[in-house]
Amino acid sequence: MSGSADLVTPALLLSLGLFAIGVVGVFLRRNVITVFMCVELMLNAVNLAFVAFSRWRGTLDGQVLVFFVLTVAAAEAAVGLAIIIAAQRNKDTLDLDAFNLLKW
Amino acid sequence: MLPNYVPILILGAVALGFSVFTLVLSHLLGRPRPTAAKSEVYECGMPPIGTARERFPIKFYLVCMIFILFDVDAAFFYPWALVFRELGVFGFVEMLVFVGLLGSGFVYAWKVGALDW
Amino acid sequence: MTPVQQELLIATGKVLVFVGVFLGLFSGMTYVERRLLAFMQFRLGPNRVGPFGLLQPVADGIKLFFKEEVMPEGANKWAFMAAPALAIVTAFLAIAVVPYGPTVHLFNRDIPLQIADLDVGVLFLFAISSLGVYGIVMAGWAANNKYTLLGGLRSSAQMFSYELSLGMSWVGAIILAGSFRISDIVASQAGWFIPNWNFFRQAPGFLVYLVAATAEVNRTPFDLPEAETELVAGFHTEYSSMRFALLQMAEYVNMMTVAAVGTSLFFGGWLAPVPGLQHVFGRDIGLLWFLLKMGAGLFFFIWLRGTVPRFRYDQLMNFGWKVLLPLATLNILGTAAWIAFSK
Amino acid sequence: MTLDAILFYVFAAAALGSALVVVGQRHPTYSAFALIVTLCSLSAVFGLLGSPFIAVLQVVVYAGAIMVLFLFVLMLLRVTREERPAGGGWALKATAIGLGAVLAAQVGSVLATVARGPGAPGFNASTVSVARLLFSPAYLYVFEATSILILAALVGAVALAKRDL
Repeated sequence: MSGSADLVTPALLLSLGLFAIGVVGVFLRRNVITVFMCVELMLNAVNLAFVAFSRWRGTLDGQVLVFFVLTVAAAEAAVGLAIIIAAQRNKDTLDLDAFNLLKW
Repeated sequence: MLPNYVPILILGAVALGFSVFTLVLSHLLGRPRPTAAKSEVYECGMPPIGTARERFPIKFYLVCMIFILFDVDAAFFYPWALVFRELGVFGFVEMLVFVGLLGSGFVYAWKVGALDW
Repeated sequence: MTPVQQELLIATGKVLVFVGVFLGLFSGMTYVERRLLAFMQFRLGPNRVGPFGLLQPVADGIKLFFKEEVMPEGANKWAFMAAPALAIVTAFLAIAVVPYGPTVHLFNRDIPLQIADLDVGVLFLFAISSLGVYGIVMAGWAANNKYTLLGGLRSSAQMFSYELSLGMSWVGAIILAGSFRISDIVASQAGWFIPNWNFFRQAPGFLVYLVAATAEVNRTPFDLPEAETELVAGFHTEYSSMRFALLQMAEYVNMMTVAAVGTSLFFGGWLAPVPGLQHVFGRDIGLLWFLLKMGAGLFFFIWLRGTVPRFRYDQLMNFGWKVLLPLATLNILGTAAWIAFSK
Repeated sequence: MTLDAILFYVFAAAALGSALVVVGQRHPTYSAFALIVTLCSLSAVFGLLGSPFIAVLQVVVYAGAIMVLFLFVLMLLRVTREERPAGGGWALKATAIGLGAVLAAQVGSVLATVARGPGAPGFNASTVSVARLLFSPAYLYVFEATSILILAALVGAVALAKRDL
């Protein structure tokens, strides 16, 4: 895996593309869980940017940061989905428009 | 020199090819002739009741969630074990604090009954 | 041919040989398992097809190929068909990182008996085993059947509960070897088998591995997912023909991988138990040692199936979380403390 | 083109394609399956960028754990297709895509000003070097803070789900 080919710029473009797709998904989709998955997609795009920069700079800090992003993502998924389940039990729907109150 | 991940790609391709080949061959040889009774969902001979797209106990979900969090914990164990000989006592104490904090969460989950079935 | 093409050719050849060997072992295993189980239960087992029933696997294979495929009503077709393929691909990917023997000299080249000696070796195994859940979840969910759904759910919950302990049971061995490469872990166990094998140095770790691995491959006494007394056949209730066979094959390949990995991580892999026995007539017989140890592991699985009754599901989950996981963690910390303070 | 580059583009295309399926699909379960494909392709991309450790970790944590939880929740809540057309009327949809494009353009312009030049030559992050940095004193507090984060998530999630036990 020597770095003869320059893959940094394509990787950043890919990261950008995934991020944009994630953003559009967050805007367009109605299901909370799908929106959540789009957020995960954006997180992954960021991870990719970290890895690409890590390769460009030749340092490893980017990779260590990915480690922590993964941890945050795991914590976020656990709590977020717990909230979604609790909310679904109250509202009996997963439509985002139904969750428009801070308190119920 | 070939990159060392290439054999794994080949292995994946071979395994995939094998499974697709087998499935297609058996599809061609087996000649499916579905009838209403045959393609009915199997419920020990009884007429099926409702659909299988049922809700299931939240237990499964809860355990899965705890699994995720401890999976991250395991993911941290790996690199730590790799360089442990260099870290020595410092690394041991570092991980002890980490595990201690997580362990208190584990004890909480245990006491609350999240681990009971 | 350019050197790269040569290497590509060799890698492909090696992959084909390994896949072939594992498929052969799979069919042999189905026969041996049925025969041994029968003997343990004072029966004869399959003995009609060919001498001693040796051709039984062939007959089974042919029969399964000609069986009709049934697609249950209301099933998610693509997921239903993809699940067996997924299961088999993840099962086969896991065999890549295990070193099966010493480097052999063939066609004027040194060929290691390992598909890929990855820098991330053990972690790769962990990753692949965590992907193995999908085949079963998909199979259970896609068939639109309550038994399969329950079986798939149970199975996946069981698999990831024990996967955690499985992944942690290796960490002690990693600490001792200071490397993820399985070949390095094997090398760290060189010498006399007492006390160099991780089986002795990592006894609690091995115990955790044994239990977790048995649960991970859904073998008795942890075969809850396909508990026929309550769930018909669990996640593969609706499967027939080769789709069923592929799911079964994935299970057996997983079992063999587990035996191979256990051999490498805890029993010195292809190294002889006594240094003098590594070479016989000047030839390295590491592969034989490996097969011997792996065979013993596989026999153990069959023996277990003939001996131990099935757990109840709540016992299984409680055991995994409340006994095995703390034990695995304590083993890691204990090993670390031993290394850190004995210096 | 080297083999690395070819494979990179193959997996990048797979990641982009499956990401589009994630967003375009009405049925959340299929979205989840597509996202698993995205994550695995991204893992391959990470590997090709010379970070095998992160690549494997991506599969362990994301594809192997987080997505299982997503699938479980989708099954648990008996999710069906979204019934209403996505995002209301076409005006709203256009706004959404427009806003997405603006955000993407912003990020892109930042990336374009920063990233220039080829990757560091011969860069290949061995697992040992990543592990060494991760457990160096520089990241000590972050590492310990992570455990507090996991602890908080654990307690929070258990407490949220507990009332249904």
